[in-house]
Amino acid sequence: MDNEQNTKGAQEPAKPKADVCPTKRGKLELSEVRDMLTEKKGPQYWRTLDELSQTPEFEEMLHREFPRQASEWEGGGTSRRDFLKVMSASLALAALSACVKQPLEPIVPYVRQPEEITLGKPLFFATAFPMPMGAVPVLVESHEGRPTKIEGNPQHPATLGGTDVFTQASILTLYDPDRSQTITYLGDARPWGQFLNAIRGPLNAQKAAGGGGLRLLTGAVTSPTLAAQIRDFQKLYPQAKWHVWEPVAHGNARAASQARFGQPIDTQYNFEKAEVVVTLDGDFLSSGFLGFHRNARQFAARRRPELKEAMLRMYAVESTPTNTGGKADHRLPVRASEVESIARALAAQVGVGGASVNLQGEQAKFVAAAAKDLQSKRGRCVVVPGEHQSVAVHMLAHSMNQALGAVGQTVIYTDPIEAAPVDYTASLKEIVGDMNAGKVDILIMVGVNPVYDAPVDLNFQQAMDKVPLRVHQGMYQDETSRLSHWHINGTHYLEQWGDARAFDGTASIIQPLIAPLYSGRSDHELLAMMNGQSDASGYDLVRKYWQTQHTGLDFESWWRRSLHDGLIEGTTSAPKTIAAKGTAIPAAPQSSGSMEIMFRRDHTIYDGRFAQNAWLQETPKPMTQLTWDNAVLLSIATGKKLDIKTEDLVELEYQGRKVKGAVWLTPGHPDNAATVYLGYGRDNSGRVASGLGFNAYKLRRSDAPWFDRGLKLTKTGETYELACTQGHQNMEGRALVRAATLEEFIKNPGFAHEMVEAPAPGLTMYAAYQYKDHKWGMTIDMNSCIGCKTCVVACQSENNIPVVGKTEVKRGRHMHWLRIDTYHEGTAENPKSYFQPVPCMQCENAPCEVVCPVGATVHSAEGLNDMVYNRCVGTRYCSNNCPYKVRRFNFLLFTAPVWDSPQLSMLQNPDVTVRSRGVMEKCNYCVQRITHARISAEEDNNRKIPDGEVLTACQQACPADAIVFGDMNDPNSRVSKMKAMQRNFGLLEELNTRPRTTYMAVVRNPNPELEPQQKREEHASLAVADAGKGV
Amino acid sequence: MTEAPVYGIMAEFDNPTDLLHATEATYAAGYRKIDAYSPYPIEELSDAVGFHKTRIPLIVLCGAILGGLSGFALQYWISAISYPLNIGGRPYNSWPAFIIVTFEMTILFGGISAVVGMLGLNGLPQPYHPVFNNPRFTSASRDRFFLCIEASDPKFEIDRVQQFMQGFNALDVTEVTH
Amino acid sequence: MAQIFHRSSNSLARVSMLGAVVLVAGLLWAASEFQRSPYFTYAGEAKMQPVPFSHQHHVAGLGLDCRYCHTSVETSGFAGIPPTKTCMNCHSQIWTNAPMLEPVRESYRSGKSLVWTRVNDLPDFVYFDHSIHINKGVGCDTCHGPVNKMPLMYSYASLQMEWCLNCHRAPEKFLRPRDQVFNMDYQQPSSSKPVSVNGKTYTDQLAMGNDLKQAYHLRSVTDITNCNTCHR
Amino acid sequence: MQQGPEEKTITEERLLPGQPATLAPGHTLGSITDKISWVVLRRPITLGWVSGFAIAFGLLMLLQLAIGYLLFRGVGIWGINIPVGWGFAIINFVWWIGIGHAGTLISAILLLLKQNWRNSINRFAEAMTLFAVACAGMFPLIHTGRPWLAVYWLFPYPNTMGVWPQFRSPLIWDVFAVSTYGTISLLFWFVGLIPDLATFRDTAKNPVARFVYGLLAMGWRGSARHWKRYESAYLLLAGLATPLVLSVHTVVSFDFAVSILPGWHTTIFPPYFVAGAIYSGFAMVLVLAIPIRQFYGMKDMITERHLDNAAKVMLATGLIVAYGYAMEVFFAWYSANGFERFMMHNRMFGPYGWAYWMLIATNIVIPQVLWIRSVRLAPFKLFLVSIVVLVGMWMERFVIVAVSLHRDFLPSSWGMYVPTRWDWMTFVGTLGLFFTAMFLFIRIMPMISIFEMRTLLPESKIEEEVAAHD
Repeated sequence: MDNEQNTKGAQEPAKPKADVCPTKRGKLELSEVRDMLTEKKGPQYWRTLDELSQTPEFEEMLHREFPRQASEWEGGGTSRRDFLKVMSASLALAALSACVKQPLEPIVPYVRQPEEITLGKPLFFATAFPMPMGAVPVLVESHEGRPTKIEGNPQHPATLGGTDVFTQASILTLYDPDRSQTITYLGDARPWGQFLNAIRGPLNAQKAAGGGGLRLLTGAVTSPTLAAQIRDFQKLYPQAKWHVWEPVAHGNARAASQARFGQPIDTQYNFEKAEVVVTLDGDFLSSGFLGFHRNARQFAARRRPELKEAMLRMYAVESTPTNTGGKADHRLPVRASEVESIARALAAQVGVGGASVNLQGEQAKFVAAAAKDLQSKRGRCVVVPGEHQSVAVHMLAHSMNQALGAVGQTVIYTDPIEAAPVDYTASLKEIVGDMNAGKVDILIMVGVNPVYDAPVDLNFQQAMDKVPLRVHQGMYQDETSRLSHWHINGTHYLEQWGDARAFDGTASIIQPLIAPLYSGRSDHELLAMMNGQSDASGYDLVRKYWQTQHTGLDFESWWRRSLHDGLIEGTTSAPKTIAAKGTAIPAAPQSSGSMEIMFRRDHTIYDGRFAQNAWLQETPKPMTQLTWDNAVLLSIATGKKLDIKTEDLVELEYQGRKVKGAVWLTPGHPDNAATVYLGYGRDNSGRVASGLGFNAYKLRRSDAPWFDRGLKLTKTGETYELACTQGHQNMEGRALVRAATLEEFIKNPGFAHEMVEAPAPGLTMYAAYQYKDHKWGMTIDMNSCIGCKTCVVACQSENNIPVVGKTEVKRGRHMHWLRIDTYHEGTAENPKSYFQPVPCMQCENAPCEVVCPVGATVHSAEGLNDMVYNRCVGTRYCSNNCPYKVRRFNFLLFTAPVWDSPQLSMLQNPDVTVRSRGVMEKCNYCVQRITHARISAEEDNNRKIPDGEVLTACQQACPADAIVFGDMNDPNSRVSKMKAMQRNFGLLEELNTRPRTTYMAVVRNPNPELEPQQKREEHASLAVADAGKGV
Repeated sequence: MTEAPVYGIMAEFDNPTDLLHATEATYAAGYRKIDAYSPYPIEELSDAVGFHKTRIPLIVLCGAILGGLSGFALQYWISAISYPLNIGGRPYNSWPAFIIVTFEMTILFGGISAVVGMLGLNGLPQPYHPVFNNPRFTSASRDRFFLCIEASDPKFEIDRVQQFMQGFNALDVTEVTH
Repeated sequence: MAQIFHRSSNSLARVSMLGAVVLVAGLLWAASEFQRSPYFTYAGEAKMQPVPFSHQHHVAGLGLDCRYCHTSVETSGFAGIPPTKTCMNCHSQIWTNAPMLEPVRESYRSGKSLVWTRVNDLPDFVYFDHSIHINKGVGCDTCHGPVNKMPLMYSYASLQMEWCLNCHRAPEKFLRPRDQVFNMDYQQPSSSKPVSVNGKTYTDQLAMGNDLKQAYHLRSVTDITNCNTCHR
Repeated sequence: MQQGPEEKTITEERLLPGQPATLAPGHTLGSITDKISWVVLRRPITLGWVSGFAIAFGLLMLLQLAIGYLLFRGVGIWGINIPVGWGFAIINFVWWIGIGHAGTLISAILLLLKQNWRNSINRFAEAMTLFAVACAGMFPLIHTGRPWLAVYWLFPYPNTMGVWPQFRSPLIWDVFAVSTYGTISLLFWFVGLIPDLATFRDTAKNPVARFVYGLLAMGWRGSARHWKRYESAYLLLAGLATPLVLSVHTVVSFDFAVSILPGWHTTIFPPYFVAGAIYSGFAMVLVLAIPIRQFYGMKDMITERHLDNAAKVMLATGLIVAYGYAMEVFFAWYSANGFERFMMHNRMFGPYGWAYWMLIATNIVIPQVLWIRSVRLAPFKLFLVSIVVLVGMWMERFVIVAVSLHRDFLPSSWGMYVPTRWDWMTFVGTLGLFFTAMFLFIRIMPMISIFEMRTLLPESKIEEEVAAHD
């Protein structure tokens, strides 16, 4: 195509700059990108490039602020090999194979090479990702100074190596081109010095007046150093007040613990010992719940049916369907407001609480059975209330756990990890009151966005207007920063020094992996400035703080070890024995109206803070599989009653306020209630976040932040398209997920094999292929999988998987190599749910390989189904012939942003090719990791690769340890042992594809009183095996 | 302009029957370097000029066999020798899958040899030919039939041949030069 | 009317038909040769560099070991390209004023990297790992050629896939003892110049290569010609 | 041609009462020659031709635009997705290649079967084949994600990568089958043209035309020896083209039948694809023949006999296709395979059920009017039925390709297929390509084989006693 241009370039090799990353895709694709920009709005928009990066100012700034990376930018945005690899991988893909002469590339060495770096070898650093409910300890992979992948820290007791979607995706935020890149005053860029000058006077004035007009508003602070700094701040400004606002964290749990114990307490659960779990709307298996990672791991371990009768049984009383409810053996869908009465009834039956509540029918049976079970497993049971449930429900749960002997066993009370464990709403109310009263002269907001997410009745924006000097620090220019005088661009946790506590109290040092990309200021540095230490670096502050904490002798080695391990020993909160002070259960609030509104934090963008993260936006929400939007969830019956269909745009009216949102009819949702997710409806907050969904905060009041009656739903007659990755959640009677009850399993452990008839091995005319050396395989335990999607994001991060945007998702072109199929079975009112992660099955008789005309997908000698991108011409025949539909196709140039944004280029894993358009791609068991492990084993005296050395990205990330990968030729490997288990089955094995990825069948543990043994023949009769169907 | 050498004597007929009779008579008279021209194929005519067997079928057979063999050999070499790869667990020599291309190559080579053989044996392309020197020959591709006794025939004597051909029911007898 | 074409057109027609066949065949041949030509592959073509660094001078003349500059070649996939600091280790002492070395000094002063032109440049979808090749006894000059005789660096081989396959399909033809990997003057064993490995003396490359394959635990040819050996 | 007494009786005597003749009486060798060559060599360009050509050419430009944008943006401009990886491109491919089959069938199979009524329609039917194959052949290339690579990586040539095509893939079989088919069809067509080109050379007045036709005629002079070899080669080509044409659609059907997808993985596909191909091909022949005989005064040569015969072929192949559909339903039920049964149920009553019933209506129900003789002999009605069949055969491919794909094994991965404007432009554009080529063809080449028509004349026969020679 561009033959001429390229040859021209090649004839003049003396000008490497001009020849670098040449015009091969140049004109064509650039205009294409522009095209994309003008054509598309909303979610696609983020893919456009950062204009700034082209300017000399930017380069100059990089050199100044970004020394480690500076060399990467030499020569107009190109650099050393690894970086180049990313930049021009797909370019060369297009260029070279198209029979065009390879362009000349530059190679840019360091001037002074840092000692710890071996070029081409990644380094791992331990740090922690701060979240309000506890930091997530992580290991970060770094390639020549640029972090590329977040992994869990297996040494850490709080997470045991698990991560969650937010953590996995947090690395994208680091490189987000839309992050706030400069300090602004009323929207104009300013240097730090000017800010210092501007703030000095007012601060001094406050100092003189004792700080009476000074207010600090932060999010939840779990950082010991920051807490110490704030204490210093309060010493310096004794009258100043510190307020904390978190829109969704903790819910009512804190108010309840205050009421019961007279002090804030964190409640941890230990499912390791649990045999019966009753949740009262407690979504303890969702990312963001306190202790999610450990909950998931322990829960999964207790759900192994091999435990026989000791297998955990779970009852879920649930409002909005969640994956926790999906994992439950019995689920009772009720509206959020009705959970309380169920809780009262349950409490009464286990012998606590006041008067019993009379329940009818199904509910009564459910409660009776649950109560009986709880009482029979005293000390081995637990009642988990939902964060958003009423104080009464929390109190009842505390009482029940106490009465059932769970406290100290499965329920552990600790001191809060937060430095200021306050009631957030009360705290916010107070500051709003002060602002309205004109008592606030300087408002410093650190990492919060109250203009967007404060309860609407507080009218934070109006109150804020009355403050003469407003300073906002954060990673984004958001709703709040735009109404502030000063905005300080914050740092990402991978750019800063700091520390944070995990949910169990264990503190970790946050160490930077990269110098701040845009010379941002961390919260520590901002506080230090106010404390009069404007030159203090984050490093000094954190180190100094821990020097005061460390009592031993050799601080240096202790410090190094803490950094290395990613945790500080001895900081884990001790279990607390605490007597209940008040046990009076507050009366249930009376509310009128038939329709209930239920507010929920979003599963992928949390309270809205990750709205700008395209990976999270494109991660299908658990249960609904929606992407890129929030929706109004209604039950199918309610939809029918109101004549509302999925994707109808409705107007929600609550307490006189109105918003419009699209409806998603959801099986298992309680009737006469609507769930709305918070965090959407952003405007002017970055190209990804803006214009998606609707802002449910506009309805949220401080007196009913979680649920209330009195919602009015009106059809607008319009529709709004929602992008869902799984339109069909019914198995159609096919034996895709194979499930049995525990009783059945004990009777017939091989039940999974009776559902279809898999062709016997050796049923072929030809000799089977021998896999002599390694034989890689994977098992996925569907009993363990909680459907949290962490693996999906981990895979996206590891394998440079592009984001496609809402329109393309809607068209069915999302690129996730690993998806979690969520199926419902049973009635629409209360279905059972199953989660089935589906990566490439690496079939031994791969149907995809046979039909590829160019041999772009072939088998390796170790049994991997290789995908050779550079050979692929894109016939898509392989995908058509893939019964699992795990292949993904680059219909358009989905990787355009990677090529054009220097930030996003830095994010790419240099060990994985960046795919160009027209190329098929799919899971390859993280072959780059296998290769690295093999090479290092061979170089290391040809040792064997021990089991567990190669972890796929999904396996590493999984909090529930549901994914096991390893060598099937090693009889002692975990994967071999899993495969030998009777629950092991291959998806669609009746097609004789011989999948290497297999599943552990689901075994549920229902209470026979609630679910009498039924004939479970549906599967077998409908999906009859077809052994004759060759591939 | 010098007198061009004679190519032969040509008789023109207005129906195929006359042509056939004349041709048979000519052959019977011992002339061998003769050719008959018609606007459409007349089966008996080639026998009449003494042309009984064509080698075209043999050429096509050889071409087809060559095509088939080379088609299979190519696939075998590629899949089993040059770069053997495990494709979906299939054997390297997946001969059933190779039949299709073998077959197509057979047909392709056979067809090409038929056309090339026909053109080659017919001496085509031959845009210039002495018979076109006869101005009346343009109707040989329309509705007239021609018989030509060529000068290269050992028995060829211009006057006798002229005379001989006048004896037919010909519309015209002309001398054709080179 | 009669003749439309001249007498000569018969030969012309036949010759031109033959010519067309020859022309098409010739063009195909030329295209295939062009793809393999140094013009296309840069093999043997010295590229312009900011500093005319001579491997000949530094390796043959001064006797520097490859690893002095390419430090990570034994441990990492990437052989390493020396930072300016490495140059300055010596050039802060000698040739301190040579105008030729001004870009080096300038880089050292300003902290801005030298921008070299890559000489051995694989497409970016190819993942080549130096360390494993070194560990298995593939000599530097097997791929890079007589670097000690290159005043200006050029790529010795085409670096095309068929070239890679030459060795991956028959590694025994190229392997050498590990201790000879960095020896630029190494020659394959012959009766006049035998090579000893582990006390055994070889006069034949194939015999030695096959033994080294065993000794160095080379994976089978099937394994190392798998696609994912180089592409992922 | 063998002109034994038997053939003579077919053309002359053995007509059923009321059956129209293959060639209207009264023609002579000269009149046939003049009539056919008049269209090309004498007839002025008419407004009708110009406007028809303009429309077709406009559509061709649309195709160019669609392909240009496709190369610029990628196949994502179409409605395809995962799971429906193949959409209009493959549907059009199969449709066009099927249409092409009638030409080869008429020229080769009917030649072997000595059906000499074919002589007046084989030429443009062969041209139709060529143009249809050209339209079809484009799709396997442009439907790929990276056509600039597919264009040569699909062929085994010694490359610098040392890698080769993968011969187990039906797509490679397609490459070989379609390119062989295109080559053989072109040769067959050209060989058939040689004597007629000689006629044009000798008839044309314009020296340029004489020169060009003369060049193409390669000096054909109608020598008895040449005719003998010519006939032999032509017959052998027909003999080779017959299994070839049967194989091509068989191979195309293998694209589907070799896969494991329910709705594709069907052993009956090869015969029923071939029948369907001929079905649609004859429909296209009629769509071309009916206007041609109308506007170019060819009713003498393309008589009602031809329409009748073509209609009967359609009826027969249509019934084979109907049998194929019935068998698909039967197999789905009889297999007792849940996936197959679901596929059939979904085809009939799923979201694309309308397409299935439309297919049944257009391909099976409506064409049954061809049992009525008056319909077969009424050009306009026949034309309409042919259009309906063409639509129906396109729908058949839509149902097979898109509807089978949209719901396969895992319900989680089900999807819908909605073609975009670029899909439609590409499809309509190929019609432009086809008709542009067709319009040009009838103006520059003899649309009816002159020399073969001559053999149909009584005067072309050798008198009685000579025939006895045989």
